[in-house]
Amino acid sequence: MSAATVTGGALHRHLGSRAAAGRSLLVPYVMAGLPGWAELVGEFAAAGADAVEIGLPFSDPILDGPVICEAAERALAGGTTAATVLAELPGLAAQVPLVVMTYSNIVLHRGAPAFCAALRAAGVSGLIVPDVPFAEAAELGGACGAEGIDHVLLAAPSTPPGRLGEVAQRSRGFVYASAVMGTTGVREHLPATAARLAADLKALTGTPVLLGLGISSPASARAAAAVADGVVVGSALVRDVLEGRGPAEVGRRLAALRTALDEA
Amino acid sequence: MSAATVTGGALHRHLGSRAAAGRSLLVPYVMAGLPGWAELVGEFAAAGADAVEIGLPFSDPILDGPVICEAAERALAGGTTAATVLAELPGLAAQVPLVVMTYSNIVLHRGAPAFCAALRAAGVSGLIVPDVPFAEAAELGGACGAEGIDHVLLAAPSTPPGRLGEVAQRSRGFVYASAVMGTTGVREHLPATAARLAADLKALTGTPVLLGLGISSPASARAAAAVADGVVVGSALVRDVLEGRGPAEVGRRLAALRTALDEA
Amino acid sequence: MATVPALLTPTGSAPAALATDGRFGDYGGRFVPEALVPACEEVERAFTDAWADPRFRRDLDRLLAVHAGRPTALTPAWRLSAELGVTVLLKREDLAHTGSHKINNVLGQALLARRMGRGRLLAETGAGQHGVATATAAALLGLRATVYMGERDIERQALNVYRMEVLGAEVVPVRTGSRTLKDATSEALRAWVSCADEAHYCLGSVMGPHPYPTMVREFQRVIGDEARAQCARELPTAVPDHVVACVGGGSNAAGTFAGFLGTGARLVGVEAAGGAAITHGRPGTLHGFRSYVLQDEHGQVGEAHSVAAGLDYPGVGPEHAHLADTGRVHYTTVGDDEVLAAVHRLARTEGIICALESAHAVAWVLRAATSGELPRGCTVLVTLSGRGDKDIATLMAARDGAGDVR
Amino acid sequence: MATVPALLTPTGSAPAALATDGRFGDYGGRFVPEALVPACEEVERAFTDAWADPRFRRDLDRLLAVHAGRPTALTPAWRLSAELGVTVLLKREDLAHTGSHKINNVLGQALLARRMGRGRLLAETGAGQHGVATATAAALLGLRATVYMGERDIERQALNVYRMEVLGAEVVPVRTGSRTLKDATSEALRAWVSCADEAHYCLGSVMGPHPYPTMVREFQRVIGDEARAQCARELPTAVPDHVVACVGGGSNAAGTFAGFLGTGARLVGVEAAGGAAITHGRPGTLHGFRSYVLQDEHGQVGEAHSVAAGLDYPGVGPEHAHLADTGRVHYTTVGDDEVLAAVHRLARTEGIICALESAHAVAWVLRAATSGELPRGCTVLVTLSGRGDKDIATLMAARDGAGDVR
Ligand SMILES: Cc1ncc(COP(=O)(O)O)c(C=O)c1O
Ligand SMILES: Cc1ncc(COP(=O)(O)O)c(C=O)c1O
Repeated sequence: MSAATVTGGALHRHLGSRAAAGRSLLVPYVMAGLPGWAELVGEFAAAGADAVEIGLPFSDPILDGPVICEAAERALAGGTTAATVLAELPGLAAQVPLVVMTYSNIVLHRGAPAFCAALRAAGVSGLIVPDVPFAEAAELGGACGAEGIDHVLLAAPSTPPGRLGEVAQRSRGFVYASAVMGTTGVREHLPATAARLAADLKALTGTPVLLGLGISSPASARAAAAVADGVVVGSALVRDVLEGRGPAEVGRRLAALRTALDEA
Repeated sequence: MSAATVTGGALHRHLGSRAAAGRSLLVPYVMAGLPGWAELVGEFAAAGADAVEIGLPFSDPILDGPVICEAAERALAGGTTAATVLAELPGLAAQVPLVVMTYSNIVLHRGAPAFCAALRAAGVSGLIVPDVPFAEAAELGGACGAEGIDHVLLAAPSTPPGRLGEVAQRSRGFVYASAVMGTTGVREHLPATAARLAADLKALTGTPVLLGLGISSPASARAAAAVADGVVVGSALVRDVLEGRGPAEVGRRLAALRTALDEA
Repeated sequence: MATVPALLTPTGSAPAALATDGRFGDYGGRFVPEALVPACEEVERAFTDAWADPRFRRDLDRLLAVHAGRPTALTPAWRLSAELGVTVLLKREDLAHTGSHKINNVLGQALLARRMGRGRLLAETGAGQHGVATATAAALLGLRATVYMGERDIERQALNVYRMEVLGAEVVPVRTGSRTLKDATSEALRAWVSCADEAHYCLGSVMGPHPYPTMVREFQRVIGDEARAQCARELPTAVPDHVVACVGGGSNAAGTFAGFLGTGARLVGVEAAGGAAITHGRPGTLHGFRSYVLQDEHGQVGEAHSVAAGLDYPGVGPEHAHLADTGRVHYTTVGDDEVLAAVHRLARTEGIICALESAHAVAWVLRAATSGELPRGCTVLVTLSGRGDKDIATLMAARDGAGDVR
Repeated sequence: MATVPALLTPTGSAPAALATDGRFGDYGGRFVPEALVPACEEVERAFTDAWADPRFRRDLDRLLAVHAGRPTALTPAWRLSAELGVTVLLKREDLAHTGSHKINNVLGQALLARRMGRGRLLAETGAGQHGVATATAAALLGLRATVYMGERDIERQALNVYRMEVLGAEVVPVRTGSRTLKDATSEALRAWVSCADEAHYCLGSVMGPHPYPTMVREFQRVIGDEARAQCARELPTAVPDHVVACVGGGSNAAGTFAGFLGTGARLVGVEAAGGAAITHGRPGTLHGFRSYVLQDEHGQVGEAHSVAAGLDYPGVGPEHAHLADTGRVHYTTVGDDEVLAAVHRLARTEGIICALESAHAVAWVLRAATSGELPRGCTVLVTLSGRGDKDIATLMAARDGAGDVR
C-alpha cells in the first residue's frame, strides 16, 4: 500500500479518534436546499452527530430510493446548485466535520480538482460519490488527496474479497458499508447482509466502518452499532423534512438514535 | 343462330310491334317495396310507359348508383322480399308488360327454373339480371326460355364487336344498351358513348334497343330516342319516390318524358 | 388431386401458362355487369401472359425480396410445441412489409397494372390491411391509389386510414348498406365500371370475378412454396402432417395450401364462427363469383361478425368452396373467445403477437392438440397471416370488457 | 482506424475474444455503485466467453434468422433515388420482428441471461420499442420480464404498454424526475442493485456501464455486417460512399457503422435537434458511463425533446463520443419539421412508413442531396431502424396541429 493508504485528513482523524475512544459514530444526512437544511446541520451537531453528510442534489441519483429522490427533485426545483450550497456552508459554522455526498456528474462538471478545491474552501472535509466505484476512483481520489479532502469509498455485500481489501485500505474518513443490496430508503430491520460485511471490513482496516442504506430506527441503529463502528442515517430523517417537520423536531429524531447507540 | 334467336315472348312481341310502329319506347323503373310502389306501376302505365321494370331489392347491387342503392336498402328494411313482391304483382292488373330486374343471387337462391316459374305465375314477362353477363347467361337464358320469360341482356360501351352481335341476337324483349360506363344514376346529358353503342346494336338486330343508365331529363330522353328505340329511366323517378313524392306526382314526371319522346 | 391441376405447378419450375376457365367445380365464374367483362378479360390476358413471362416473374420476385422482405421466416414454436406435445411451425407472414401476406398479392397486381399501362389502383378494404398494402405498392410503383372503405370501418380503423393517406392514397368512405367491407367491395366494383380504362381493380383476396381467384392464389402461392421448401429443411418428414390457415376471403390459406395440395398433408382452413361462409353459408353469387355465401332465407347477403375485422366477409373464395366439396381441405370454425385466448397464449410462449385473423389458425391448433385431433408427436404448419399491432386496441377493449379473456 | 480496433472483426470470421477495457478514448467506463460492479463484471465475463463460443453464436444466429426474420432486406429506393439524383439504399430494420433493430440486441442479451442462469430480465423503455422487444425475447426464452417506464411515457404509449403486458411482462411506472426514459433508466439501475443475483439488466442501447456499450454494439453489428455484404452485391463500387443512421443512445448507428468503419465510407450519425448530446452536450457521466450529455450549467442532466420518442435521451453511447472526437464519424442534427416531412416523402416515394427515429437519417439525406453535400451520382446507405406504426398517432397530431407538415 502506498503512503496514501495511511494518511488522512481532518475527517479521518476526527472519526478515527472518536471511534478509537469507543464511541458509536452517527452520521446523519441533510439534503441541501430543502427548507431549513442549514439550521438542521446545527441541530444534528447538537443532537450528537459525529459528522454531517451534505447531499448536493442531482437530477439522476441512481443509488437513491424514493425519499431522497423526491428530496433532490424538490431541492432542484427550488434552484439549489452545488455553488449555492457551497457558498452557504462556511456561514453555518458547523460544530462537526461536513461530508459532501453527490453524484459524479456534479463533480466532473467542474472537474474533480476544481470541485475538491471548492469543497476545501467551503470547509468540507470529506466527499462521497456513490457512482464512482473503486475501479474508477483513481482520478477523484487524487484530486481529493491534493486538497486534503477525505474520499469516502463504498463497499457492498456483493464486493468480492480482493476489492473489499482495497476499498478498506483506500477509503478515508470512514468506509461506507452498504447494509443492503439496494438503494437508500427506510427499512424496518437491519438486513442480514450487514453484519457480515461490517465484520469483513473491520478485519481489513482500522478506519471506522459505518453501515448505511436503510438504517432508520433506534433498533436497527443499535443492531448496526453492534457489528460496525457506527451508522449513516439518511432517508428516515429526510422523510421528516419532506413531511414538514422543522429542524428541532428532526433533531429530536437524531437524538433518539444517539441515545440508542450510546445504550448499545 | 339457333331458333332461340328468333322466337320471343309477350314482352318481345309487345315492344317489337310498338317500335316497329315508330313509337319511342319508354320503360320506367319501380323499386318494389317502397311506399306506393304498386300504385306507381299503374300511374306509369297511364302516363305512357310501354313496359315497367320492377326492381326486386338486393343487399349488394353492384350496378346501381346511390339513388337505387338507397331505395333497395329502404325496401329491404321494410321487409320486402322477392316472394312478397311476386305475390302482389297479379293484383296490380298492370296495363303494360312487367319486367323484373334483380341480381343473380336472388335468382340463384331459388334456382333459376323455380324463379322463372314464379315470375310467370306472377304475370311477369321479362327478366333483367345485370350481374349475369352474356358469357354466364346460358343457364338463366334456358330457364327463362322454358317459362316464356324474355331474358333481357345488357350491352355496354366496352362490349367488343363479336360479343355485341351475340348479345344483340340473344337478348329478348329489348336490348338494354348501357348509355355510359357506370352505374345507374341521374346524369345531366346523354353520354357521348350512347349514340355509338345504340347505332352498333341497331345494325345487329331488329329487337328494340333501349338506352338506359343515367337517362333522366326530357332532353336526354329525346336525345336517346333519336339514336335508339327508346329509353329505360330509373334513378330520376326513384329519387322522386325517396324524396316523398306520391305516385301521381311521379307519374307526371314520366308523362313529361313521354311527351318529350313523342315530340322527338 | 386431379380436380385441382392449376395448383400443382411445382416450386421453382419454369413458369407454365395457366389454363383455367375460372371455374372450380360449380364455383367461380364472372358474375359482373357486361360492362366489366372486357376489363376482366383484359386482366386475365395480361396475367396469363405475365405469369408465363420470366421477366415479370423475376421483377416480382425481386420486389418481394428487396422490398417486402421475402422469404419470410419459418419459426419453430419451441415452447408451445413442448406444451402441446406437437411440433408447431409458424410461417411468418407477420414479418412481411406492411404486416401481412396482403403485400404478396398487391405487389403482383401493381406490377401487372403497370404492365397494362394503368396509372391507378382501386381497392376495397375492411380493417385496412389490404388498403395499406395497396397504397404501399402504388407508392412504390408511382401509381395513384383509391381505396374504398365502409364508413363504419373508417371510424373503427382510424390509424390504418391515416397510414393510407400518408402513403398518398385517397380513402373513399362508403355509405351504402352495412357500411363495411362487403359494401366497400360493391362500391369498388361500381367505381371500376366507370374507370376500367385507366384503373386496375386490385382485389384483396381469392374472390371476385375470374381471373381474380386464380390470380390472387398464384400471387399468394409464394407462402406455400416457401413453406414447403422450409419444412423440407426443418422436418425429418419433409412435409408436415397438418397445414393450417385462417380463411376470410381465403387468400393466405389458398397461397399456403397451394404449396401442399400435391402432398399427403392434411389441410385445414379455419373460419371465424361469425363469418363462416363454408360452414354456415349456402351457394350464391356475390361480388362477381359463385361460392358459399352467408345469406338469409330470401337470398339477401348477411353481415359477418368476427373479432377479426379481416374475417368479416360473408363470402369465401370459390376454390375453397370446391376444396370443401371435394373434401381435400377440412374447414372448421373457432369462436372469438378461443381466438383471443390464442393470441395471448402465442404471445406468452413465443413472443409473437399475431393478428386476430391468424389467431384463428392458432386457436384451432390449441383445440385440436387438446382434443387429440392432433395426435401427440405430429407436425403442424400454421400460417401466421399477419401481425397483431393493428389489433391492440381490440385486445384492450376485450380485456376491459371481459376480465376472463386472458 | 487504429483507434477503434474492436470494431474491425471481419464479417463471418471465427469469433474472436473481445479485448476491451470499456474505454473509448476518454469515454465509457463503469460509473455505477460499487454494489453493481460485480454484476457488470459478471456480464462482461459471460459476454466475452459467449461471444467467443461458436455454439452461442450459432444459437443467436438461428434465433435471429428463424424468429426475428434476419437477414433484413436491403431495399434500393428507386423513386427517391431518381428524384434526388443519388442512389439511396435502405437497410430495413423496420422488417425485423417487433418492428425495429432493438430485437437484435435483446435476443443476444436474453440468450446470455439464460446462459448466466438468470430467470428474469429488467429493462428500461421510453417509447416502448425496447420494452416490447425485451418482453418478446423473455417470452420466447421462458424468462420473466420487468420493464421500467416513465409515468408520462406510459400515458403517451398505451398501446406499447399493453403489447408488453400481452407478452407477459410487468410494466413498472416510474414516478421520479421527468417521468420519462432517463428516469426509467435510473430506476432500472436502482432495481438491478437489489436483484442482480437473479435478474439480468437488458439495457437497450450502446450506453450504460461497461460492457454494455461494447456488448450492445456487437449484438447490433449484424446490421452493418449484413448491409456490407448486401451492398457488395448491389453496388458496382461494393461500398457506399455514405452510410447514415439516426442516433439516440446510438445502437442502430453503432451496429451499422461497425460494418463500415474499416472501409472508406463516410459515416454520418444524425441526432434529433432537441436531443443532440454530441452536438449540444458536454462530457459528463450518466447511467454508468462517461460521454456527451445534455446538461445545464450546474451539471444537472437536461431533458431531451424530440418528436421521436426513441431519441428523447440526453446522453449518447460513449463510442459515439469518441468517434465524434476522432472525426471518423460526422454527427449532425435535423429538426422535427424536416423529420415529419421525411416520413411523408419516403412513404410516398417508396411505400415505407418508417419510424420517426429512422426518419432523422432520411431527413439528412434529403437535405444533403439538396445542398450538394451529397454529390449527384453518389451512393448512400441509410439504416431504417424501425417502422412507423407506433408513430401514426403522432403523425396525425402533427397534421392536425400544423397543416403545413405534409
Ligand atoms: C392478417 C390477415 N389475415 C387474414 C386476412 C383474411 O384474408 P384472407 O382470407 O384472404 O387471407 C386478413 C384480411 O384483412 C388479414 O389482414
Ligand atoms: C426505431 C428506433 N430507432 C432508433 C432508436 C434509438 O435508439 P438507438 O440510437 O440506440 O438505435 C429507437 C429507440 O427506441 C427506436 O425505437
